[in-house]
Amino acid sequence: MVMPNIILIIATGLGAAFLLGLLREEKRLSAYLITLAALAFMSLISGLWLIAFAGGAAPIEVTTAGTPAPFAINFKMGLAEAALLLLINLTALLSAIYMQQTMLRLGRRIMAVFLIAVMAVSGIILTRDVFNLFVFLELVVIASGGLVLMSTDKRALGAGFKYLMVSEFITVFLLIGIIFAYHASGSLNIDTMAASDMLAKQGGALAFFLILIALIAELKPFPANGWALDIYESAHPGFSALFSAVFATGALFAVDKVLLMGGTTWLPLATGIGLLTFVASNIMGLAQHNDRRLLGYSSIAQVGLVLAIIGQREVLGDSYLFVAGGILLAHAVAKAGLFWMSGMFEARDLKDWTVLRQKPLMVGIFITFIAMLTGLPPFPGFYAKWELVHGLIAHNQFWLVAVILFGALIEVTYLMRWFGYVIKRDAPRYTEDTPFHKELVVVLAAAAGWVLAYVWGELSAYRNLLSLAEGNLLVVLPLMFALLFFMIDGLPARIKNIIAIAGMVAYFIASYSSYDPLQLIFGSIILLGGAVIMLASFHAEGRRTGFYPSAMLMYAGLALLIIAENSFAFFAAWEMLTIGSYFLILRGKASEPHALSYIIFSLGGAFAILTGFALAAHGQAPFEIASLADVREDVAPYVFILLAVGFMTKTAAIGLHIWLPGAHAEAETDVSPMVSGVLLKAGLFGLFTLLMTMGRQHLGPVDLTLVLLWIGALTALLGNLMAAFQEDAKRLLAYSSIGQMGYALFGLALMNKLGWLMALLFVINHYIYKSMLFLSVGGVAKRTGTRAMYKMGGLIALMPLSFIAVMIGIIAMSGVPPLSGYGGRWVFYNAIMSAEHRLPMILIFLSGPIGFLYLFRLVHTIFLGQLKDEHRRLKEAPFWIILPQMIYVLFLLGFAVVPGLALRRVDAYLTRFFPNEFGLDWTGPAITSEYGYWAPVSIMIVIGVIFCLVLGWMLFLNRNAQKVKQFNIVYSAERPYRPETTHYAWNFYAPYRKALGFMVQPFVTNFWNGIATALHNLGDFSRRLYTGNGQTYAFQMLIFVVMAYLVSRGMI
Amino acid sequence: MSLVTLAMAGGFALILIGLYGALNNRNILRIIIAFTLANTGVHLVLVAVGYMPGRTAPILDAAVPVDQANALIIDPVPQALVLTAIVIGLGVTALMLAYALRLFASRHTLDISKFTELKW
Amino acid sequence: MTNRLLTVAFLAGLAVIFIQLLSGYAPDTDLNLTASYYANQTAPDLGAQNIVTGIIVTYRGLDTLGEVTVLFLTAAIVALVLVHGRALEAERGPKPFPAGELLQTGSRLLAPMILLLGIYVFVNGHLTPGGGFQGGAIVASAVLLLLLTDPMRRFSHRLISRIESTAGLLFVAIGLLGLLFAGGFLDARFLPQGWFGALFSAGAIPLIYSLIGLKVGAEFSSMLLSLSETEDEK
Amino acid sequence: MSTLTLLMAVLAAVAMLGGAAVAVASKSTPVAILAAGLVSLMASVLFVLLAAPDVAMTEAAIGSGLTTFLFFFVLGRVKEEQDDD
Repeated sequence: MVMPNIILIIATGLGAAFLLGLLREEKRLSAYLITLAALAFMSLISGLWLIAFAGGAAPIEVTTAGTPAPFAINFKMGLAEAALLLLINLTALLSAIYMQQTMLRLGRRIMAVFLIAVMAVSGIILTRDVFNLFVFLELVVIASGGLVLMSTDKRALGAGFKYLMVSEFITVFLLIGIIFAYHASGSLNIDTMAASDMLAKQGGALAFFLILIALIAELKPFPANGWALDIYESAHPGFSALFSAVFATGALFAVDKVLLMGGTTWLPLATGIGLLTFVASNIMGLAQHNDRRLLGYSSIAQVGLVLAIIGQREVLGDSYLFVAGGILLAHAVAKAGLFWMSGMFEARDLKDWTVLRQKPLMVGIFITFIAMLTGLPPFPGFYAKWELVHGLIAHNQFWLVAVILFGALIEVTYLMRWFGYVIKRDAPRYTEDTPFHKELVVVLAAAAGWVLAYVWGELSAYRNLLSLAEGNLLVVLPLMFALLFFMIDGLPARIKNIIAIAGMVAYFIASYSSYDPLQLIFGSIILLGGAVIMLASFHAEGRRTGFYPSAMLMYAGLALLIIAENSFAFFAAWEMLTIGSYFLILRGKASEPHALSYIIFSLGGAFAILTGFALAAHGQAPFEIASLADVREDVAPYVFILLAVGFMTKTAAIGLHIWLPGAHAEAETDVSPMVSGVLLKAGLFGLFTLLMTMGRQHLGPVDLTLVLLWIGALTALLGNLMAAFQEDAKRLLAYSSIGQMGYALFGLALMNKLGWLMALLFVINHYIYKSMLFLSVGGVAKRTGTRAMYKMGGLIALMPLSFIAVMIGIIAMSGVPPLSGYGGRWVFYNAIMSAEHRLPMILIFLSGPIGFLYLFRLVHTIFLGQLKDEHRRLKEAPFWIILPQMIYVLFLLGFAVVPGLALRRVDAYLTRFFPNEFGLDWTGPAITSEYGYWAPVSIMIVIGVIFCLVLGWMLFLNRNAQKVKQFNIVYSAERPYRPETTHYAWNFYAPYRKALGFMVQPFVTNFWNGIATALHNLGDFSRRLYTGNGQTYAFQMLIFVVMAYLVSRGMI
Repeated sequence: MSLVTLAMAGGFALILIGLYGALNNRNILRIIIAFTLANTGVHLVLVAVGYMPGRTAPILDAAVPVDQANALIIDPVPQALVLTAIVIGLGVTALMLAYALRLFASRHTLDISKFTELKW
Repeated sequence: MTNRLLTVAFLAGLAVIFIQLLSGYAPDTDLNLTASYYANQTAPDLGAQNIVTGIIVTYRGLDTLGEVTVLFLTAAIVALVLVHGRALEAERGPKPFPAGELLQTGSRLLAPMILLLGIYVFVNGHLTPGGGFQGGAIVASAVLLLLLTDPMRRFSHRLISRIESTAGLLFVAIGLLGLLFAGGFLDARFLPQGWFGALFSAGAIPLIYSLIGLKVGAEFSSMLLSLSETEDEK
Repeated sequence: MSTLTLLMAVLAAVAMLGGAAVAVASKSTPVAILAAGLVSLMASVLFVLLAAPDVAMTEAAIGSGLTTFLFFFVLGRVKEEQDDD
């Protein structure tokens, strides 16, 4: 096949621009069509070459003037160049389509300017001549100066002028640099200069510095970037898309090219400037309310990150292009898409994006872009993030990783906060009428994002998350199943619910045989347990837009997590379940801030896991999860700490727990049990895996499992304590989950067989009674319209089934015989007896009775006591919410009688890890341990008999009692200021609070809030650097260059 | 002091004077003037770098036969670059002037510190 | 003033960089690799006497193409920026700003001569100093003269922009001809080299430089027109 | 290199820097524009001395010629407006 000459890209752009000048001013439509045709043709050429290079074609070199390279300007094109050219020209084409009205209004001149701008960026990518680079750069600057004026915002004028001022400075540095570099090397050709001894000469190194710093200045480095933010805020969104996605890409590539001349000496400077910009811009982004300015900060930050990566290209080696390209392309597509979206409505506050909710498709696209920017699977940034952290850690760049992850977390914060606004804030009444072509462009951008996701998956050395071509269908299906729900989201909720339940059950049946006992327990809870909870979802009517994709994404992640064979699959699954659950939690009425803190903590935890894996991999990524056992001794404790912290974020161990109560309590009725009963198990599964493989680890003299033991005990104690002081029933249950997870962690950290068995029992029990309690309390809350317990009371007669469920749940949970909780307790005490640490055990013992306190409060204040006047006509909770509760009741009874059903096999499985320890004897109806035996059936009978006797005796005593009508009591005439404070259920445990309240002071919450406020204030304060005065901006550019010079003096 | 050093030092001084003016004059027109000074300084430095004492302009004529050109002429490359740079500089200047007119039309002032409605 | 002091301080930092460059600089004694190639090859390869012209039009022709594009851009943007004013002025009719009759007649005599001089300069660009840019600037000054003496004289914007665009298109087309019939884009050797030193020599260089001259002249004129005719929005 | 050329160069450079100082410091904008034109003119003298006739021509035509006119055009516009106020 004859490939078109790449000069044609330049010639087409220029020729078309000149041609437009020949047209009459009135022929605007023809001019517009010529523009589009030229851009399409330029994209076509780039696309053809990209295909050729992807097929393995060798890079080509094109000379001009019929003269060989160093003497005339030459172009070079390889895979990277072709990909970027395609990005540039396609983005430009879409932007031109997007700006149809503006372009037709302003006429042929603006179209010519647009074409020249795109041509010039293509030239920056292609040229190998440093002065030619300057010419193209100037073209871009001048064209930007014109394109900025497309905006209807009058302020754009000032922004454009500031840009021109700053570019004058850049020009001075660049030209001086170029001429001295020419003098030192005798050439203007980048490759010839790179091969020369230029840097060895005094002037040569300095000249190189000036060239480099001038090009970096085009990347809007902190602090010399105020002008760019002003442009982002005021320019036409179609231009901002170009400015962010295309121009920055060109400048980045120029820096990459020029760095060739500098060898390795200058790479740290690029990394330093890039990182500073990344972190500073993100912090300042925290304080932004204007959407376009926020996107500007984010753009600058992302470009800074890529610059930092360019500086690490020696370290990253082969994966450099994969990493830098992944982040850059994802950023470009997403940022262009978001800028285009911002032009679909007038209002400019972040909260005004709620208007998107009028079109679910747009919400889906919005989250696609946000996910691309934050590097979530399956988008390129995810693969790039993985590679980046592994590459850096393999070369011991720990600080770099820490700073990058810190910056990324801040970016996640403001992007997810924004997403929260879109989903949760009040939608405006008016409707925006978006022209079709604008929507089309946005949709195409999102589609491009998914294509990129697929391509990056193919390019990655690991599994392509979006590909069906994978040997094991069981690994592929979950995500595909979840994605299916994105397509069928328009169906009625009930139909989707049937499909979801059927899918989960079918998947469980298919996987059943391949599970080991541990996986079986977790798998049953996730898939079967999840399906039971979903029965309650039949209650919902309508479409329930967004619920099923989110829920299925979470379940897909969970299902994949437990079968993950290597670190990559594990991490990918972890991120998937995190995103899915985040969307689920966000659905709650008042859940916006809680969902935000959930996602921040979760992604922070995920970063810890990623770093832990990278540290453990030691250049061998991905590795089998099982080989965590073979991690080198010098890094093992750190791997252990990082992974444990990551997993404990999910189990909400004390200190990392503040996201949980709000997230679980504010979630929808059927979501609370999902995120509590099922999702928390992901963290436990991680901890299980960690302890199974790595076992005991010591950091210096400290036994890390002992630390976990303490954390577990403290979490149990404080979680229970805080639960006891809640007024909100769902919050009470949420805090109780924290405590329960503390128990499980404690059991695991005991590092003996019984401890693990106890933890497993908690896995099962906690799922059952927490799901049950959340459902029944949720049903009550639905009927009463409140979750405050002091507003309830006496519901026993009206909602008997809910009462039974709560009662059974409480009996099971508090470890009172005869239900399974007692079995848990029994194993638990056996486990404790066999462990050697007595002090944390006291804490655990202490938390037992406290646990009973909050459970008692729950049943007492909701169902017993006096019925409220306004509740007299209440009905039982809806059928579909009751149904799963009754299933749980039956199961609890069954499990109480034959606990061995599941545990026996697990016990045998655990023997593998503790071969020398005495386990439990499962033969016969009683279970025997070293310390005694547990005979479930006998206990059941004994308790039953006692209960009947006591009940009979009480009935006998009360045989003469007189019935009193409930509402005939006359209260005092005085009406208290806050009526609820007089209710007995208010501040139920006031005496205990007096004694123990100091322990539930929100120290941890205050700590994290303090950090958040400090960062926010820092951002708000430091953004005042950008005074808006063009002269100040120019001066900042001067300061930047001089400071960079001082910093780099060692290199010159 | 040689001619080259003189020209180059003069060029650098001109750049510094120009940038100083651009940073300290509030009037937009004066800022643009200052930038043209700095540009002229840059051009001077560029040409000075290409100069070689004792040689002549890179034009082949009776005084410079083709076969001796290599030994007689100065480096032509910086001159070619400066030609380009001068024209580009003019382009930027013209653009800034057009901006100045529009800015003036919008606020009836040319004081740069009055155009700070975009910030932070 | 602290602000001024700070500026001086940081400019002093820049001065340090400059002083280092200056002190590290020593003029070459021999032409470097690139320059000596041009010194030796311009005449035999291109047949141009003025080596700078040879470089500008062919070896670094892409730069030059970019450069005329810069002017094209600037002219377009300046016209775009000031476009509102022009419409307004057309409504208001001619402004009373007459020049003396002597001046008017003089400039009408002078203008064609200046124009001619400009054309001479860019046509001879490959032989003597000067070329498209200088010639273009001279052409524009003729326009400027007419503008000064008779500010209301209607220049045809269309004519100017036609010249500008046609010249630009032809430039690109010649570049592509080089791609087809000679060694590459902007290779001027698809036309015969002719006698060294003659007007019609050096392949397409005089042609290209003339186009550049026309284009630059048209662009400068267009810019001057836009700036002189504009009236601000009221 | 003759002393005469060097002397001319020194004179041109001094005039150039002097002009630049005036262009930056002068209170009157027209004076500043003229001074900037002078700077360009002196620079083109230096270009001639540096054996760069092409550059000298260009600088003279564009730097001191066209640019100066552009400035005056704009200045005239701005002045007119200010008188209106």
